[in-house]
Amino acid sequence: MCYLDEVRPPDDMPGVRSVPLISVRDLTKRFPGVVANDSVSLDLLPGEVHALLGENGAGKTTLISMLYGLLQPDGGSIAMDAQRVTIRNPRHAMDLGIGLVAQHFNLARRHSVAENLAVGLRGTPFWRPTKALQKRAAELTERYGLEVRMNAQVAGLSPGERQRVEILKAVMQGARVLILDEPTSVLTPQEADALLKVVADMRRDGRGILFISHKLGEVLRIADRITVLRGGKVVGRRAGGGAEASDLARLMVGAPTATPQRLGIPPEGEPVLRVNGVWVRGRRGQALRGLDLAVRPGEILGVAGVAGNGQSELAQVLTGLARPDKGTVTLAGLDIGRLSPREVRKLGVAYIPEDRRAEGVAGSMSVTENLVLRQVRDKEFARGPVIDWRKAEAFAAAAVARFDVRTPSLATAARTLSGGNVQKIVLARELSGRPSLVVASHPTYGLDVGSTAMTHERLLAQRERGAAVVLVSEDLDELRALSDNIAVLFAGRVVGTLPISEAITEAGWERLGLLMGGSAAA
Amino acid sequence: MNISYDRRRRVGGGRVGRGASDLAVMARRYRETRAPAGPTSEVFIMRFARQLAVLALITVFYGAAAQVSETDVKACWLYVGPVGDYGFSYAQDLGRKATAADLPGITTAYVEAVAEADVEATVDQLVADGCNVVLGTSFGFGDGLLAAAERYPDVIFGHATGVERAPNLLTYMADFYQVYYVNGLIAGGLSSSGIVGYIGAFPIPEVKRHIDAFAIGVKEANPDAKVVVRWLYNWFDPAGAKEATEALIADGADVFAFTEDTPTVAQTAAAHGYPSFSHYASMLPYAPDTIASGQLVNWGVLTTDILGKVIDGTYTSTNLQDVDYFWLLSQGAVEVGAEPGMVINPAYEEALKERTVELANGDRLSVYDLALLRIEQMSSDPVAFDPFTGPVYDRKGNLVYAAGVTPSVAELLGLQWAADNVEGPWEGEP
Amino acid sequence: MMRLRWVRRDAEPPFLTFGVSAASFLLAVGAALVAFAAYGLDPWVAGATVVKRTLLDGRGLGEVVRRSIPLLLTGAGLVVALRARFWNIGAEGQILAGAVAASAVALFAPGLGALTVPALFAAAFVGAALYGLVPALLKARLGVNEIITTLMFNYVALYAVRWLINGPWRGKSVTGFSYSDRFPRETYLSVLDGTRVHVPTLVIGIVLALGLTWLLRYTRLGFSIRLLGEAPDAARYAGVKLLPTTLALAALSAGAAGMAGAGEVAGIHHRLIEPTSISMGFGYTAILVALLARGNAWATLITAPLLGWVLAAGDVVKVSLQLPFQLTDVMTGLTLLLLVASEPLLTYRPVLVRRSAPPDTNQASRPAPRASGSE
Amino acid sequence: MELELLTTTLARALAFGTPLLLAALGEVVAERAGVVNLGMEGMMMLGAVAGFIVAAATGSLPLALLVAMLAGVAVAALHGVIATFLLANQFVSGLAITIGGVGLANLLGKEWVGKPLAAPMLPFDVPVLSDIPLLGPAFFTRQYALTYAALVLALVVWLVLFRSRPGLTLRTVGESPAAADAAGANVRRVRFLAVLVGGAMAGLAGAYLSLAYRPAWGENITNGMGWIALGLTILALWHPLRAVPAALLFGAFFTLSFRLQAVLPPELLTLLPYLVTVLALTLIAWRGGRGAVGAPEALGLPYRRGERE
Repeated sequence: MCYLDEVRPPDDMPGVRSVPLISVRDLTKRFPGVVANDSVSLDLLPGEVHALLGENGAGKTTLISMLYGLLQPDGGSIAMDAQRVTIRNPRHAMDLGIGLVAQHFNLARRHSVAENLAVGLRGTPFWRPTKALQKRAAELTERYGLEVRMNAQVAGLSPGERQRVEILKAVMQGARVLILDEPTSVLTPQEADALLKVVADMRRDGRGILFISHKLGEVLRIADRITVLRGGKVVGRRAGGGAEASDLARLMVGAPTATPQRLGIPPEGEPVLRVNGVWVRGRRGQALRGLDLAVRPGEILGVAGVAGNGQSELAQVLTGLARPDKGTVTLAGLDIGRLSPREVRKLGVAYIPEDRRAEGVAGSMSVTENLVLRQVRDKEFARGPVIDWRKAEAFAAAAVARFDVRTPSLATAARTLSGGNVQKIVLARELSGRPSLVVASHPTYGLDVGSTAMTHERLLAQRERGAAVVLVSEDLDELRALSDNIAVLFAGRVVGTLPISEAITEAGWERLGLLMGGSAAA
Repeated sequence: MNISYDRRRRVGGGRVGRGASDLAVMARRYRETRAPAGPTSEVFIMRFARQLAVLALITVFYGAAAQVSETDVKACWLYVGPVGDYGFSYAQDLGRKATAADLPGITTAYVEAVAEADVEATVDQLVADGCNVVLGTSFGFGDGLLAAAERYPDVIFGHATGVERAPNLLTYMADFYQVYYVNGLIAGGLSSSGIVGYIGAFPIPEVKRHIDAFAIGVKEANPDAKVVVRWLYNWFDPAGAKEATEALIADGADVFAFTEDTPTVAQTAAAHGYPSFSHYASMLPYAPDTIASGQLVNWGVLTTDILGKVIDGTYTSTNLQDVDYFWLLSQGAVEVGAEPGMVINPAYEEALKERTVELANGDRLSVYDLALLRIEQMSSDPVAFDPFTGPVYDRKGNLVYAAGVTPSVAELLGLQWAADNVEGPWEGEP
Repeated sequence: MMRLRWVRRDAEPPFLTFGVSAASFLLAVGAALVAFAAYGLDPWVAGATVVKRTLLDGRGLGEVVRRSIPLLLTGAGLVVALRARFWNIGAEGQILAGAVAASAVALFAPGLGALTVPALFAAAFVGAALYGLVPALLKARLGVNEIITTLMFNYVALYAVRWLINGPWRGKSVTGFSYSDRFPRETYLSVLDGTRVHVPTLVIGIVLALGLTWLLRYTRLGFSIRLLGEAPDAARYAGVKLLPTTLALAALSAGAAGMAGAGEVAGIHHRLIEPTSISMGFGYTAILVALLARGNAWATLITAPLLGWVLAAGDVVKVSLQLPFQLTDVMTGLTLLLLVASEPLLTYRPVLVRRSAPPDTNQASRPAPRASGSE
Repeated sequence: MELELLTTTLARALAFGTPLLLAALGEVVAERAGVVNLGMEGMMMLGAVAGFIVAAATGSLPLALLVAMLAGVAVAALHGVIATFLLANQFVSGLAITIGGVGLANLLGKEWVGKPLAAPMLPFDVPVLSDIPLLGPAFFTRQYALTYAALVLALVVWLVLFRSRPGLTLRTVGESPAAADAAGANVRRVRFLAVLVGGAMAGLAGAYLSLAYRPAWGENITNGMGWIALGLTILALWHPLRAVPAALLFGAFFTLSFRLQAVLPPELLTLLPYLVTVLALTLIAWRGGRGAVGAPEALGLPYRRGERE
């Protein structure tokens, strides 16, 4: 049965040149109370990068899930190579030639790279499946520049490396269609550039790439066609060349977003936080090697760097979660290096942790409990050893209102809330105590546009209040939009600090990249 | 006696005093008894005559009841382990079956795997179910049985291996020390390495008594031989028994006796071709060629006697304070043998006949003949020989029993010393 | 085509928890009746006997309660440990440790007068807590798996008690098995008339179950314990100190078990006896008490008597119905399997949905959507 | 003398350690797939009784071993369904299976107590190898065929887990079921099969006791060995080859606890094997740091697609 005979391409779908790899028609998926996908139609051609733009909740994930066999549609159809298919499960999707690189990597952390590649790979021999794939992996690695260490344990890899493993895995499994879900959100600019090059190479080889993102810049750079989703519906289609960023942004969010504006004058005065020559041992050896930095009140210090250069350990040493082997950390003249996380927090250090779902909240505990997670044992909420839950609830109710946490009730388990709302809980809790230092680790990672903007606003508000902010991020756009100064971390040391005035220049941009790559002296 | 569970009586109507039932049984009294602390036979005959007269009267009015009175007895046994442990509780259950066969009129029941803490509760249930004689068969049941006896003054209790008594709680014991002594003779006669292994459960007086008697026998047959003891700290530990046996074999032992509730030691010794002994029940099927002899118990002999006297009214729920059985070879409560009837395994007959021993009186006898002689001497009434008759020295050189002195039952029950040819740890040694 | 889909519930409806548990329990009772019939008994008469002997008879009921006491104390303590995902399999050994400590007071600290009984329990708590601290320390400091250490410590305690009663603490008046001497009278716990329900332990058990509920819910320590179990990373970040919290919860859990041990020796046996007679697997059964209580210390007030009743009913089956005693274990196992197999009904909600796609071979059920899509 | 002590201890450790090794290997397989099986003791008991009954009734050892494994598999299937398909609490399920399994085995075996096996599995000396000095008496003298089978199985389990495709899938299921699922593995089926394999090994371990080591049937024949095997799984760090020294270590101290009674107090020796196990694990943790004794990451966690673990 020829599919194309039955269904004409939608009129608003320009430039159909050949038989699509994937053809989605009127795909609909309902969940109780929501229509997550409402008659979504989409074509992906061989040798094309098709970008799928959309805010959180637009239905991108639902669509991917159906294409990858994780969810079954309630209506509509999917065709591959003009043959109607029912994608039963991920295995089936893979057999059909669909590969997915999800936002949350799906790798066994304690396995080696080779083992992760070999799992589920068709055609590997019964014995020593990892050995057999080495040659093919080397070929692909070379062809697409997907450099990975085959025998390294995944737990020791940077996010970029993990992503390369995922891509390699999909390609090795014969993916003609590669779905990349927010692929650059974990990458350094250099890594992102490299990724886009990989994508381009794959396009050249005739693979189809479905590129999910909300970063307009990279979409404009790479996409041949762009489909914008909002509220589960396709709200616009554009050709890659000639599309306007503002146009796409408007389609995506319904109204133009205001980029946050840094206010006021560069901060002055004595630094409130000083880190001098700090050495810290991390999980994988010496993570910080004589790190120095200083932050003034009212300053946002952006910390840039490729993942794994000591960012996590820096955040930990500032918040009492790690102790320096050497060197000092002083807050307003007080040495906090030896203090416990609790003591550090009580001195006015707020911490927005990297992994908000694992660290920032306790998933099965209620919104109230999570809102007082760190303070509940303080005098404020406790009489002696006993917690005053009535006070805590009052505090929680106020925080929920102030930070606009969307939750059915205060007793709801945090697990059931969206990422943005979870981050609101974390922010509400951390910023409510009028901190003198805010340490924020990747605070917008994985958040949608609205939540990202909200987070930025909150951080800027703290700066305005006079708090010192250490903002660790791998998103250079974010750092440039918020920071007063940007420090670049490499191999456990600050290898250079740029004032924002320099960082926003073309030369400064280049210098940042070089510093992050470790190839320029400060 | 409170009899609450008898359908026939309800049919017959009216409550019959216990005299009637006693008389009925007495009329066809089952067997002569030799309980050490029972009423004398004169008293017995007097009562018999008196009650016979009453019987004549009562039979007129309650003819039917007189015929069924033996069925009034419902005797219930409590076992510490499962019957399937093949050791102590298994032997107890053989005893129950023997008694049930001896006294076909009575009803018996048993409860396996009773924990010490559960004795009282179990007795509650049993009494509610009509048991009027309760026999607990583990030393550890003592406290529970005492409490239960106090709570149910009309029920007769018996405590096998126990020491504390009450007006309605008697104690009874079938002890192996004589048997172990004979086994020791055989072991000494069979050992060529001069090392005899003993795997003991716990270093408690009962086990120590048996080891000492065994060691005295070994020494008599083989003056240079020693008995090496290894402890399991468990009544039931087949893996431990196996490894302890293997450890003793590695240390040179070539004959084995044990106190553990499985045939494991015998099996392990057999796998190496070494002789061993049955414990409690015949373990011959597990090692037909290598079980030389053993300790066999007939608890049924005791319980038949006890229940017979309950039926005939000798024992009531008020006169048991001093009733204590400590029965040995002469009463038939215990037996030397690989299995009942096989005193010495024919496979070892020749070896034991070849080995001779010089007795104190200068006679030379083969170990085989000596063993049979000792059995005969200890089975006679009164006994003509006791292994513990002094002079007996412990391994520290102390004189335990002076020349000519035979220890009392109380002394035996509290025995702690180690015989002078015993090697190995000995907790609580004086 | 209609299809059953299992959707995760946000919260467990309490009435359902009760209903499902009751239903599976009734199912197990049904199975027991079938077993009675298979052994040639009239199932109704036999069932009635069990009920009468365990619930309608004062002494029988007393036995149910007596068995529930150690289960209650130990189970309530284990709830605390399990709440923090500390798999304390060592309650059996901790019961023994408590029994030893209580015995030490009873045997060697005469003349405490009115303080005797409190001293017994205090010593038991401390002794067992110290014993329980070792695995906790190894876990918090070195990451040594607590399942193996607590399990092995059960055996260590068992043989240690055997050594005590055969060696240094063997009673002077003891002739048969090895026991300690009998405790002095003033250490005997008072019992309910006509039963062996030792009241002080029972009261401690009830207070403990409620107190630990309160502790978990309303105190800083309780919050730390819960947080440690729910989200260890978040706990670290929230400033919960792993070592002291682990030590505290292990001490609470072990100490509770230890007091159960004190109750057994001072309330029932009145001396230190063979360890397998002090605790007949209470420490293991209490794990079930705690697991069935699903993280609620107060719920052990229900689950402990439930399992206490199962044990007592097993005795009736063994003694009065004269059925093989092993049947009790089979029935207990079956009851628990039914209870646990019904658990998904509590966590997931069955929903009938229309679907056109062929059945997915990989999954019997479909995932529930989260409140929103990806982050 | 010292050499004799060494070789005898090793030989006995091997004989005593065989059921522990077999059961631990079974647990390694199940736990590597992410399922904790606390029902080991019950499965061993049923294997022991089933094997014994078949051997006693038919006289065929191969058939007895097969049935013993099938008995283990049958109960394991129950655990597997509850733990992997119903996603219920696998700890309760395992405990329930131990309680019920022990009871059922004792019930089934009631009639077989006290009945010796006509043709048990006999120990034998391996020709040639048993003549090698030291190694011969330590490993090749008076051992059972099942002991060698257990050692070979350790190797096989290792090869399959770490050198084969299905093994890789199984380990992935235990480490990251989501990754395995995404790679097309049927997580539930893999876990279910792993639990079945564990049950078969437990059955075999039980059969070793009733057909070779004892050889006899008696109440509670396993006497807690299933629990020890669980401990050894952890001591072996979930590695089939390391299960061999772990089982040998425990076995060696168990046999030494009797051998050394002549020189050391027996009451201390009896608790030695248990204490040494704890000390060994502590030492490993001490030397290797906190992460050294890591369990499979998804151990004990039921998997449902689309849910966070």
